[in-house]
Amino acid sequence: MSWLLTILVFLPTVGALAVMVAPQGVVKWVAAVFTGVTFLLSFWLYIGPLVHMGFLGPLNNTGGFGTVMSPAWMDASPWIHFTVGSLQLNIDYRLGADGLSIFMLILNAMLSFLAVIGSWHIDKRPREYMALLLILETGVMGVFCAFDLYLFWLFWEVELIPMFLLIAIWGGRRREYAAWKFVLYTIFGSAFMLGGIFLIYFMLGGQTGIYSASFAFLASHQVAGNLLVGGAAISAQLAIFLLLYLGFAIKIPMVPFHTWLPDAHTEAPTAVSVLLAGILLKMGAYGLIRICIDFAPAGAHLFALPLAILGAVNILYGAGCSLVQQDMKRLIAYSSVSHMGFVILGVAAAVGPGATNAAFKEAALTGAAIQMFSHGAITGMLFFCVGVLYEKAHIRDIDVFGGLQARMPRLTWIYTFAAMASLGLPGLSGFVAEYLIYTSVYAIYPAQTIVAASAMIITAGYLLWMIKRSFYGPLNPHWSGIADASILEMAPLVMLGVVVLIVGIYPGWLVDLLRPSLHQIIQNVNGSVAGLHR
Amino acid sequence: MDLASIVFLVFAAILVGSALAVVTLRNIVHAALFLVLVFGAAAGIYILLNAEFIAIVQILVYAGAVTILILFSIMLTQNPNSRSSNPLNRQALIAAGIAALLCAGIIFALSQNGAIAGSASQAVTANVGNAVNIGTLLYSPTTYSYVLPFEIATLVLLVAIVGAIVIGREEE
Amino acid sequence: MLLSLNSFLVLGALLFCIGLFGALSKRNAVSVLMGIEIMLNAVNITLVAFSSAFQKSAHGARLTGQIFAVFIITVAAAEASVALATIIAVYRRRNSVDVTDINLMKW
Amino acid sequence: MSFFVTDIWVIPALPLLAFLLNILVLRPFFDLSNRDKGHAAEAAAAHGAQGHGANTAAGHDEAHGNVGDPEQHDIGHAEASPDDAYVRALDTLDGHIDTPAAIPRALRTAEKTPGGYALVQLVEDAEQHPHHPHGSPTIWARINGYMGILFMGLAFLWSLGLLVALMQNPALQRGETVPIYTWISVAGLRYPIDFYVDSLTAIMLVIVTAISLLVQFYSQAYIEGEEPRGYSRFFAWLSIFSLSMLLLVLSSNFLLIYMGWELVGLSSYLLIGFLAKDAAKPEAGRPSPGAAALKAFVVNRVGDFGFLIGILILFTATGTFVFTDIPARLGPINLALLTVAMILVFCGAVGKSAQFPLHVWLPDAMEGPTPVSALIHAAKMVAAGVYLVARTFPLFHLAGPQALTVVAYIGGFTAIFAASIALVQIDVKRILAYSTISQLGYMFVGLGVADTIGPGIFHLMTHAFFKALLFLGSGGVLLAVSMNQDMRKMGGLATRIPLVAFPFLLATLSISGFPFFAGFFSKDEIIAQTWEHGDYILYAMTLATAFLTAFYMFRLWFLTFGGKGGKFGGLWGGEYRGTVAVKKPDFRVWLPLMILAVPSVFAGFWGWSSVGGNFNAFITGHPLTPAFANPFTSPLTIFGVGASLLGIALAWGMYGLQVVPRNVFVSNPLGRGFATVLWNKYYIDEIYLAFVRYVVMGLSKVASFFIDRRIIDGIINGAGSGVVAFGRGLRRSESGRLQNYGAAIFGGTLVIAAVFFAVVYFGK
Repeated sequence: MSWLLTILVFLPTVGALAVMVAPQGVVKWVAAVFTGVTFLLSFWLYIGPLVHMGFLGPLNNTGGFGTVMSPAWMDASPWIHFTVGSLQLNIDYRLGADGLSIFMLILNAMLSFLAVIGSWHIDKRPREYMALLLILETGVMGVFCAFDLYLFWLFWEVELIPMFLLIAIWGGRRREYAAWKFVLYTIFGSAFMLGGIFLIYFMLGGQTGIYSASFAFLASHQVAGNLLVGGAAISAQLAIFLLLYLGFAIKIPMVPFHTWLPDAHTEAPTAVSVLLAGILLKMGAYGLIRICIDFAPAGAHLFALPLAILGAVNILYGAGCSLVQQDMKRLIAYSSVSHMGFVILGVAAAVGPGATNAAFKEAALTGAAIQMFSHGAITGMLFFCVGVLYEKAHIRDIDVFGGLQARMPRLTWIYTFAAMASLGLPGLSGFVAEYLIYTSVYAIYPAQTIVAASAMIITAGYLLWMIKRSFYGPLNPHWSGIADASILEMAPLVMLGVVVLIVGIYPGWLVDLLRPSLHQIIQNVNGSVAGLHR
Repeated sequence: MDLASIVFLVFAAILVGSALAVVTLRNIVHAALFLVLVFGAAAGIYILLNAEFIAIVQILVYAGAVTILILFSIMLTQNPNSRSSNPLNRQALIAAGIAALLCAGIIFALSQNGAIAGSASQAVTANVGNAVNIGTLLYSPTTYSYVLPFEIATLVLLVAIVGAIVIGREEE
Repeated sequence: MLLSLNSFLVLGALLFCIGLFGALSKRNAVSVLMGIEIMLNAVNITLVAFSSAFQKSAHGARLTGQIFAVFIITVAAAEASVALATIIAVYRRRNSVDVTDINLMKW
Repeated sequence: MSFFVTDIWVIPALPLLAFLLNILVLRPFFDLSNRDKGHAAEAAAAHGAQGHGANTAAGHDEAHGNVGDPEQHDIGHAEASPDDAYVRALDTLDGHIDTPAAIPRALRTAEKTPGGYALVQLVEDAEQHPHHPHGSPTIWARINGYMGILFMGLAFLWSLGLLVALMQNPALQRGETVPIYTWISVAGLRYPIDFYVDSLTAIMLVIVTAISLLVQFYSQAYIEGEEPRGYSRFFAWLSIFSLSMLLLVLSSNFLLIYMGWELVGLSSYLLIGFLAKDAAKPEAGRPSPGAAALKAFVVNRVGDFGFLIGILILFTATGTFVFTDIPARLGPINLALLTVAMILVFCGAVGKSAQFPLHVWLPDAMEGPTPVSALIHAAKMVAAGVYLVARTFPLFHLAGPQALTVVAYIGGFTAIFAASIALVQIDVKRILAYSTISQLGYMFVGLGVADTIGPGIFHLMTHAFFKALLFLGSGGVLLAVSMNQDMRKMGGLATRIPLVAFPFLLATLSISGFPFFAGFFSKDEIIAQTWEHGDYILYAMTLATAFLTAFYMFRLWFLTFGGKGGKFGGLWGGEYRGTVAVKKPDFRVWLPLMILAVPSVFAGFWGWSSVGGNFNAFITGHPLTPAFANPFTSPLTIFGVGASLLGIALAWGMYGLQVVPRNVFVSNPLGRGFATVLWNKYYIDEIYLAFVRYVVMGLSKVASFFIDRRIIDGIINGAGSGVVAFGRGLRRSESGRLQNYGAAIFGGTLVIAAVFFAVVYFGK
């Protein structure tokens, strides 16, 4: 079974090849089958360890789904090893999945499947479209289960190409601008990221004598010492953290590196928007948790306060911008900026000061991780909703609608459901993450939490105002012939809705899944923070 | 000053003068004629350097064949509308500057370079049996020779001939 | 010492630069070709001069310079024929041999 | 322990089950499929009918202003009545949050259609006007309704059983935690979903389930008359409303209470916006239901924000959410911090219970169907705030005295503030809305000044009954007069719909504090408490409010049910000013009213020691001192009763007997000005609107359109176009001419040579 991760990563690529050679009529079916099979297989990531541990056994005692050191799933083989003089470059093909990875992998498999379903109406070069979607899935899968830093970076870049093409070919009016902006922003960040990877790899290699980029090694060894930058000595870990973080911050995205997001979201086709918001943003958040703060905890600690401030600013700024958008997709894109701020805030608290607050820190990190998952599902729903509307009306401006509830009751209620989930209604997954983050971050950064929490008013305002302007009031006669969402269109929405509901009502299973991974990270952080203050 | 030096000076003067004429004259036919003079004077220089084989080849190929080619193409491409058949372009001044600087640079380098300074003042001396030696060096199948490059050169010539015919022929 | 190597090298340099000026500054393609021929001759003079200056060595006669000159003359002949054929082809198509009108060497 | 306590989860599970069955089983499989088929026929029928029926024509008139009705002129203008000031204010009234902006925006697309928006709007109005309902609910929709009623009835029985069990076993009254499950548990922090049962819970459960049951029963008739196509959806929303309120009431900790809190917000959002197709009616000062729902949710969120911060302070200080654990774990917490936390928690109550300054959502919430108003006002939403303060009362006690002082003064100020606004309103439901705000103020005064939660909760209970009655009664009136809410087109309805009027009168007496009615006991107890605790400012406020309450409630009564020519000096029946034929409501309307009339009259006796009432002892374990337990032992009661009787008398004199001229207060400029301010609700809506529109939206626009578009994108695009410009400049060097390239090659050679020379010669 150790091949499962490799299969999960490359099955979509095989699917892409199959799509390229399949007869025209069955292209969508082939894509749906491959993503569907990947989706079903991805469940085994979760169920397999459970079966192994005795079904639904006590997860805490058996180590659960493992940590980055000893993940529940591992698939590794040597790859590139060469030595030139004192320069050693050891890159391994190393895939792994612990709790933190597993649920992102499942989310990715699910959203990719739903994206194929939600793209059923695409009639512009469907073959290439589906193939690119499948390659995108491979890239993202790879990012979430690469356990070698170079491999991670490789997959990180692989994902760019299909995304660029998907936006640039199937996008809206300004698709080329948006696609270029997306790619240039990301490449700008990943250049710094690569610098950070080299820095941590060679510094750690020089200090320990072992040149390895495997996650287990990086998580168990810390870079020490200072780095001379322009004559000033700064902590090497801080430098590593900042370099890596810049790459992730653009992806998350963090203000002020967020302006690619509204453009990319607005121009991308519906399913791509879903993937973009549901998965690609999470790559940044995942990298922040998995790599930045685990491999450079002392650096992260030194940057915790700015990080918390940036997180709070993100939340409020994104919410404010959402309030004045005319385009539904743009509004949701800005709401993504706002919601991803919670991840930043949670992570900031997790690496923040206060040795006695370990419990709150772990809760904050758990909240950040759950926010990744929940935002993926909720924003996916919102984009699908807009997609349904756009398919029928060919316009997304909020103001041109009005009173659609009379003609589209199904869409109205599922849209309201998604909006409520997004604004953090209890019983739905958004609330779980936000409440965890509020209640834990407040112990560490009260002022930032208050600023962040004030956004909950604005969030309710912009989402419900959008609903009100589109769906309430007398029916705008222009739309009197509009049809309600079909069963095919409702399917992804309902599926995501069920996920949102389950996580919202009983988030315990998700927390159990995450606990060992996050616990290890928190221990790492606390250990090196203690070292820093000694 | 011996006779050889005088002969060198004369040939050198003819060379430089006619080369200047080639690049400055407005009439391209005149320029082509001066080019013949350049080729001939160059052959003289070769003889002065005891390279009589090269000199003969120079006369044969350059003064004979290339000049004729050039004159033919001048004839074939003569544009009756152009008043001046051999005008300068806009970057002539820049080209002149570059050429002058390059020349000055080379001469400066020659005067400065100590590595060949010793042999630079060395006299060029007679070399008997030059053509025989060249023939040996070019064609000898047994000793060290340039047979392979020579064969390649023939191939180049062949390709050039074919190419010239293909490029230059009238299109149907 | 007038017949020293340096004299020939200076002569070669002068000729080369004159040819270069011609190749860079002429509008007429045939003129450019003539400049290039002058440059080739200058190089030949230099090579032959070196050949003569260093002909006596431990390893016997050194005629490499002259062999090079032979090859250069060969290739120059080939070049001239192809170049002139090209000029004629261009002329046929454009009715002009002005190289400033030909600006196709770009992406 | 009684199984009523250990299996308390049954109570919230019942409405949850009803909701799930409704939306997952009955609605998708039966109701929707049936309705889709019937829809076209219904619409066609309605189209044919419109313009023929008398109701339609009259309804149209009402919706579009006072046109050509002499009687209306009579009351509206010719008489120069006190209403005059605000009638004219009404003419110049500019609208609500959505109106000035929304309509031009809608026009943006509608302009393209031939005939323009306005004309189409009229046709649409006629077609879809909910006041002219067409069709009737399908049988499956009705089954949804019956199911909701049945399940709520079971929940009510269970609650009643619980109450009885608690009454019989005083040991249980002091509280019992019933664990349900652990929501999250991280690193020792526990987020529990647990229930807590004590006598306060039991009382609230009974109130909530009883009112819900009656309202659901009543809704059958009402929704059939107002929006039959949303019949089962309405019952689904009602179920989820009950569910969230029950979760809130049952919660043992700040986590679950916050969840219930927000879910109540959701339910109110859905229910207030139930009549989603309605447009705003700026001429009546009414927003659209959608706007009202939005406003309710967002304003509540403002309060929730404070509530959340309060929870955060307490949680991070103690590490627990559980109410009963917090005091023990408080430890050396700063008293000031606790006080701040409790004031912040009270912020949530201010939002939900519509206290000043977050009261603005409640009057607009009247855009929901009337049963919803009854639920929100009597038992559910607004009671939540009072319940929250009562539930966390031990913490308020531990905190500094400032916390409860804030509670009391916010309550007192809101009471008189809202009562003053109610004086001049002409919309039946709005008067009742302001009276609710005012009465909630009383409850907070009660909680704030008394050392016990008894008086506040007592008033909460009595108020729940009589306010539910008043709202359901007003709903009966609206059904009778085809959804006209303007009192100027009513009058004399008592003789026309006596079965509605009679319980309504009892409730009016009760709220006015007429002796021996329920409201009298609970309200007087609070007024007396303020005096007893030496808080004379609050005493004056509450006493004045009692007078105002009696006045405006009887003004409402006389303008609606009584009037000129009625029996008993205009008290019962009289001249009817409307044009619509009055319809007699059926038993589904008047039966709940009659049932509610019983507790509205007699519930007060539970707090009257002379008849053995011991409400306070049941709730808190400590009986009240006799001075409070029996109002007739205190001389102060005279003032309370006097104030209310004076109010009743004044209203009778002005509107019933008409011996006091109506313009007695507004004949002078000062009075007129004051009336205009009152009519405009102290312009608070306008201030908030300006704040939102110019400050919040302004800053957001700066962020989005200036910082994002100009500065950040400017830098990005500037960097991009800089590179492009550089490349474009560089491209000029690529002329395509060989000679240029040759010059560059040799020039470059020269440069390299020069550099090499410089390095070799000057580098030494």
